[in-house]
Amino acid sequence: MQVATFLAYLAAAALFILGIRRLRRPETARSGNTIAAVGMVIALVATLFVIEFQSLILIGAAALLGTVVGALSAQRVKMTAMPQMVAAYNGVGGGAAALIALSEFYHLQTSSEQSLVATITVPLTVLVGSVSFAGSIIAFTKLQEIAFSGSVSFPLQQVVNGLLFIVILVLAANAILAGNVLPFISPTASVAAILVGSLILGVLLVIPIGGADMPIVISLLNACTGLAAAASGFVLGNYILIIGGTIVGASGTILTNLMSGALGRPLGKIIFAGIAASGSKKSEDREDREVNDASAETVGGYLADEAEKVVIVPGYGLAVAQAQGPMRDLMEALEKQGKEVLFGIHPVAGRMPGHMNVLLTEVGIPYAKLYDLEDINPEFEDADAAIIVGANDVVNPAASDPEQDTPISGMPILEVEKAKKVIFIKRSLSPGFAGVDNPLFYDTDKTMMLFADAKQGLQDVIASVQSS
Amino acid sequence: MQVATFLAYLAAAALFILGIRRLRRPETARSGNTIAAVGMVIALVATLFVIEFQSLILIGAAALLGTVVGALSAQRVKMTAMPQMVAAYNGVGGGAAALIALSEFYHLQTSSEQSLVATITVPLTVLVGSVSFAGSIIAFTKLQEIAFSGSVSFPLQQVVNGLLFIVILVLAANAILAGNVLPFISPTASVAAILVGSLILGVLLVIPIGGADMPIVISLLNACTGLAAAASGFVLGNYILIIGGTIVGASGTILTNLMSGALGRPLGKIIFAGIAASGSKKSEDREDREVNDASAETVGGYLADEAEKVVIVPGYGLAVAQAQGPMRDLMEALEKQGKEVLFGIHPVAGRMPGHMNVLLTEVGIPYAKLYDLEDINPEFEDADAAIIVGANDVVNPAASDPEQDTPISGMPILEVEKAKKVIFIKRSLSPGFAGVDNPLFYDTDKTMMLFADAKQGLQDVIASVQSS
Amino acid sequence: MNSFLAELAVLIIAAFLGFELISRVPNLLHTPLMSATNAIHGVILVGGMITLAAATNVYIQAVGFIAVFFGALNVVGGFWVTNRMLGMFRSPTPRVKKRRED
Amino acid sequence: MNSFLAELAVLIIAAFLGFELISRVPNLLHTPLMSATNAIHGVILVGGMITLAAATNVYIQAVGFIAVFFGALNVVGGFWVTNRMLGMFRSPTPRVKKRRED
Ligand SMILES: NC(=O)c1ccc[n+]([C@@H]2O[C@H](COP(=O)([O-])OP(=O)(O)OC[C@H]3O[C@@H](n4cnc5c(N)ncnc54)[C@H](OP(=O)(O)O)[C@@H]3O)[C@@H](O)[C@H]2O)c1
Ligand SMILES: NC(=O)c1ccc[n+]([C@@H]2O[C@H](COP(=O)([O-])OP(=O)(O)OC[C@H]3O[C@@H](n4cnc5c(N)ncnc54)[C@H](OP(=O)(O)O)[C@@H]3O)[C@@H](O)[C@H]2O)c1
Repeated sequence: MQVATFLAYLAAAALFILGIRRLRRPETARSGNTIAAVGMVIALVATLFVIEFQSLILIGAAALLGTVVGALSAQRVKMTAMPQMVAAYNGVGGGAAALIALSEFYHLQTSSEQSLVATITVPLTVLVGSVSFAGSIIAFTKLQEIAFSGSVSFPLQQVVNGLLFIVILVLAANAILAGNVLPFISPTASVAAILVGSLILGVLLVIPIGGADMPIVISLLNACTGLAAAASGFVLGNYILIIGGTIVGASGTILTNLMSGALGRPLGKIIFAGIAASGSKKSEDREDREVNDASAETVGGYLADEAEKVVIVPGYGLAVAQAQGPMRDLMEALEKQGKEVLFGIHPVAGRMPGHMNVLLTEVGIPYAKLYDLEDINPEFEDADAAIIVGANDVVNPAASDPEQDTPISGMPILEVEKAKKVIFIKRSLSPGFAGVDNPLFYDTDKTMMLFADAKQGLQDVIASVQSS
Repeated sequence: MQVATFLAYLAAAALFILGIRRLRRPETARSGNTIAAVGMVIALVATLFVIEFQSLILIGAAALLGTVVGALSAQRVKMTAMPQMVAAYNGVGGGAAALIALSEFYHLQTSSEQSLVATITVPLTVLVGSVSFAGSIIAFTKLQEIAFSGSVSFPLQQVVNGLLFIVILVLAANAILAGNVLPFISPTASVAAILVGSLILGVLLVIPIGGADMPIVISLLNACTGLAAAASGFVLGNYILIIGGTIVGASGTILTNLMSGALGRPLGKIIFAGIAASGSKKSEDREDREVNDASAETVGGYLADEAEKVVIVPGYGLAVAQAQGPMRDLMEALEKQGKEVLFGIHPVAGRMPGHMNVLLTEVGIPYAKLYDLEDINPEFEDADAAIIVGANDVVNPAASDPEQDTPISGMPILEVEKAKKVIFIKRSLSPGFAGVDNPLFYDTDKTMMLFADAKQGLQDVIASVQSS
Repeated sequence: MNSFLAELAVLIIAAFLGFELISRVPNLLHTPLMSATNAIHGVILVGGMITLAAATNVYIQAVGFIAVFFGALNVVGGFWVTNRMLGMFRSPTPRVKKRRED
Repeated sequence: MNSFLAELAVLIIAAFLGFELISRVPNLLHTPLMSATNAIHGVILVGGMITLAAATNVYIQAVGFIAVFFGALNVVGGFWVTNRMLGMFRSPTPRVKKRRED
C-alpha cells in the first residue's frame, strides 16, 4: 500500500508539472489548471490509504469545512478582488505548513526515536510558513482596504527586521541543538518564540509596501509557501510535498521576477525600500491650472468626424465603474462607422497583472484587439485619438521624466501623447494609484478631459457618436 | 565519506544542468561545455573516495588510455568528420553501460544477497547499451564510408527487427525470472543471448538508414546511451548516473525531434522506412540536356557590373574543397565594391546540422551575415545573384515538387530561383547527396554553371571581379 | 540519513525544473499562473491529513484540524478561483498565438 | 525497495527537466548540443570505476577495464570535440541574439 501511494504521488507530481506546462499558453491554460487539480485529487486519495482509519471523520469534517469556505469565497469574489483572494488562500497554506511543523515538533519531543532531519527542518518550516501566513494576511487586509492601506513605515524598519530575523535564527539554532545555545530557553519555548517572531516579521515585511506592489509581494509569498510546503515535506519525509512545494517555490520565484519586470520595479527596491505608491502625495496647484474640459458631444463628434484609427486605453477606473460593457459598445459603434479600434493594455493597468485582459475578454472583446505595451506603442503615431478610460499611471509621461523621482519612475508607459488627440474619461483631476499628477491633463490643445464616471461617460460618447 | 560523495554527485548534476542551459545560446555555449566538464571531474573525483584503493592502478591505466585516445582523436578529427566522431564516442558510452551491467549480473549470480531492481534493470541495460553501441559503430562506418554506405536494405527488414526484439524481450523475462520462462535456457545463457541479439538489432536498425539521416540517428542513439547510463544507475543504485543519464536521454529525444524537423523528415519515416538518400539514383538523360556553361570571367563580370545584392549559398562541396577561405575573400572583394553580401545557411547544408556555420565562422565570416532558412528566403526576391557553391539538395526545387517522390521531398529549401541570376560553382552536373537531379541546372537563361572545384572556381571568380 | 539525501536530490532537480517551467509567460497569464501554483502548494493538505491522523492528544488534534481546514481552503479556493479567471479567456487569435510562440 | 522508489522519483523529475532544458535551440547549436550531452552521458565512467574496483576475478576485471576505457574515451573525446566545435563560433551580433531571444 505504501508503494502504491508513493507511485500515486509520482503520478500527481507529473500532473502538476504537465498542468503548469499548459498554463503557459492561453489556449491550454484552463485545461492545465484542471490537470493540476486532478493530480491533487490523486495525491489526496492516495494519502487516505496510509493513515489510520478512525481519524477519517475528523479529517473529513475539517476538509469539508475548508472545501465549502474555499468554494464559496472563490465563487463569490469579484474579479477586481482576485489578488487579495489569492493572498488569503496562500496565507492559509503557509499557516498549515507552520501548524504541521508544530505538531511534528511535539511528536519529536514526546517520542523516543530521534530524526535529525526533522529536528532541523521543523523550525525552518515554522519560520517560513508563519512569515507567509502573516504577510499574506496583511496583503489581504491592505488590498481589501480593511487596514494599513498605502505604505505604513516607521523609522529603522530595515534594522528592526534584520535584528528580528537574527533573533529568530538564534532561537532556531537553540531549538535544533536541544537548548544548548541559550540554556535558559527550552526548545519548546524557542519554537513558540520562533512562531511569534515569524508572525511579527511577516507583518513588518509587508506593512511598508504600497498596494501597487502587492501582486508582486503576493507572488513572492506564494513562492515562500511553496518552500514551506517543501520543508514540511522533509519533516514528514513525504515526496509529493517536497516535489510540489519545490516546484512552486522555484517557479514562483521566477514568476515574481517576471511581474516586477512588468511593473518596472526591481524586487529589491520593493522589499527594502517600500517605495511603492502611497496614494497620499497630492499636487496642490491642480485646481488653479486650466484644462480643456470637453463634453461628451465634443468627444463623440471628434471621434465620428475626424478619427479613423482609435486606441482605447483602459485602467483601474474602468474596473471600478464596471464599464467594460459600454467600452465594448463604443468599439462596435466606432467599427460600424468603419473605424479601426485597438486596445492598449498596460501590463499593470488595473490592480493585478492581466486584470484588464480578464475584464475585457469577459465582455467578449476579441483577443486580437488587445495589444501589449510593446505592440501598441508603435500604433499611437498614426492614431487619431487615444481614449484613456479610468487610467492615469499607465499613461503618465511623468514616469519617464528623469527630473522627478515618483513611485512610477522608470515604469514603461503607453505613449498616448503620440496620438493626434488624447481623451481622458475620468471623474476628476485626481491622480491615480501612484498619486502622481499627470502633465497631459493640462496640455489643453492636445487633451480633452471628459469628467464623468467611466460607465456614464462612455455611454454618452456612444450616443453622440451614433447621433452624428 | 559516502555522504560527501553523494553531495558531490548532486553538485555535479547541478553543473551538468547549468552547462546544458548555457549551451542553448551561442555566446555562452562554450562556457556551458566547460561547466559540464567541471561537473564531470567533480563526479569522478568524488567516486575515487568510495572505491577500494588498490584498484586505483588498474582504473588509472584504463582511464589514461581512454583519455589519450579520446584527446588525440578529438584533436585530430577534421571538422567534416565530426558526426562520425560523435557517433564513435557515443557508441563506446553505450558499450560501457552494457559491460557494467554484465559484470553486475555476474555479481548477482555469485553473491548471496538479491536485488530485485538490479535483476530487472541488468538485462534492460545490456539491451539498450548494446543497441546503441552496435548502432553507433555502424553509423560511424557509414559516415566514414568504410562500409554500408548508402541505404542497405533487405526484404522484410521491419518484420525481422520486430521478431528479434520480441525474442530479446522473452530472453530478458527469462533472465529476470531465473530461467522459469524458458527452463532449457539458463539466466546466464539468456543474458549472453540478449547481448548478442541486441548487437545484431543495433546493426539491423541502422544499416538501412541513408547517410543523410545519420545525424538524426546519432542523436537518437545519443539519447539511448543516456537511457542506458540511467538504467545502469539503477543497477548500481548510483544517483549521478540516474540523473545525468536521464537528462541526456530526455533532452536527447527532444533534440532528435528538432533535428528531424530541420531535415524535414519525420522520425518514424527515417527509422521504419529508411527512405533516406541512397546517392545511387542517377538521371540518365543528364548529358543530353544543354546548360549555360559559364566561365569564371563571365560570372565575375556579371557580379562586378550588374549585381548589387549577392546571396551566397554554401554546401557540402565547400567543405570537401575546403574553400571557406576563398569564399570569405569573395565576400570581401564584393564588399570592397560596395555590394551587399549575405550567406544563406540551410539547416542541413553539409553533412551535419550547423556544419556550414562552423566552417564559415572558422574563417571569420561574421555571424551577422549568416542567415537561417526563414530569414534568407525573403531576401532572394531583390537579390541580383545567388551563388551556390558546392550545394545542390538544399537549393533543389524538386524537393517542393509534389509530382516527384524524392528522398528530399518535403524538405524546405533555399529559394535561390527567386534571385535574378543563379550561379552554381560545382565540378559537374552530378547531383547531391540525395542523388536528385536539379532542374535549375538546365534553366539556361537564369542559371550560369561554373564547372570547377569550389576552391579553384571561387579564386578565379575573385580574380575576375577584382580585375573588372 | 540516506533517505534524506535522496530527498535532497529530488529537491535540487525539482528546483531546476521549477525554474525552467516558467519562462516567457505572457503578462496575460501572470495572475492565473500565480493563482494556479498557489493552489498546487495546497498539497500541504496531504501533510495536514497525515498530522491529524497521527495526532496523539486533543491539542495536536486541534492543530491538525486547523491545518487540514487551511489546506483544503488553499486547494479548493485556489483551483476554483484560477478556473474562474481562465474561464474568461476566449480562444485566442493567431496574432496572439504568434506573439507568444516566437 | 524504498531506495528504488526514491530513484524512480528522481528519474521522473529529471526526465521532465531534460525535456524542458532543450527548447527552441538555434540550428547552429544542434550539433554542439548533441555532442555535449553525448559527453555528459560519459558519466557512465563512474559506473565503470565502481565495477572495476569491485571486480572479483580477472575476467570481470577485464570487462571493467574496457568499461573504464570506453567511459574515459566518451568523456574526454566528447567534451574535447565539443569544445573544438564551439571554439569556432565568434561572439555573435545583436541580430543573431535578437533572433534567438524573441
Ligand atoms: N496591475 C497590477 O499588477 C497592479 C497591482 C496593484 C497596483 N497597480 C498600480 O495601479 C496603477 C494602475 O494604473 P491605472 O492607470 O490602471 O489606474 P490608476 O493610475 O490607478 O488610475 C485610475 C484612475 O481611474 C479613475 N477612476 C476611478 N474610478 C473611476 C470611475 N468610477 N470612473 C472613471 N474613472 C475612475 C481615477 O481618477 P478619478 O478619481 O479622477 O476618476 C484614477 O485616476 C499603477 O500605478 C499600477 O502600478 C497595478
Ligand atoms: N546537415 C546535415 O545534418 C546532413 C547530414 C547528412 C546528410 N545531409 C544531406 O546532405 C545534403 C546537403 O546538401 P548540400 O546541398 O549541402 O550538398 P549536396 O546536395 O550533397 O551537394 C553537394 C554538391 O557539392 C558538389 N561538390 C562536391 N565536391 C565538390 C568540390 N570539391 N568542389 C565543388 N563542388 C563539389 C557536388 O557536385 P559535383 O560532384 O558536381 O561537384 C554535389 O552536387 C542534403 O541532402 C542533406 O540532407 C545533411
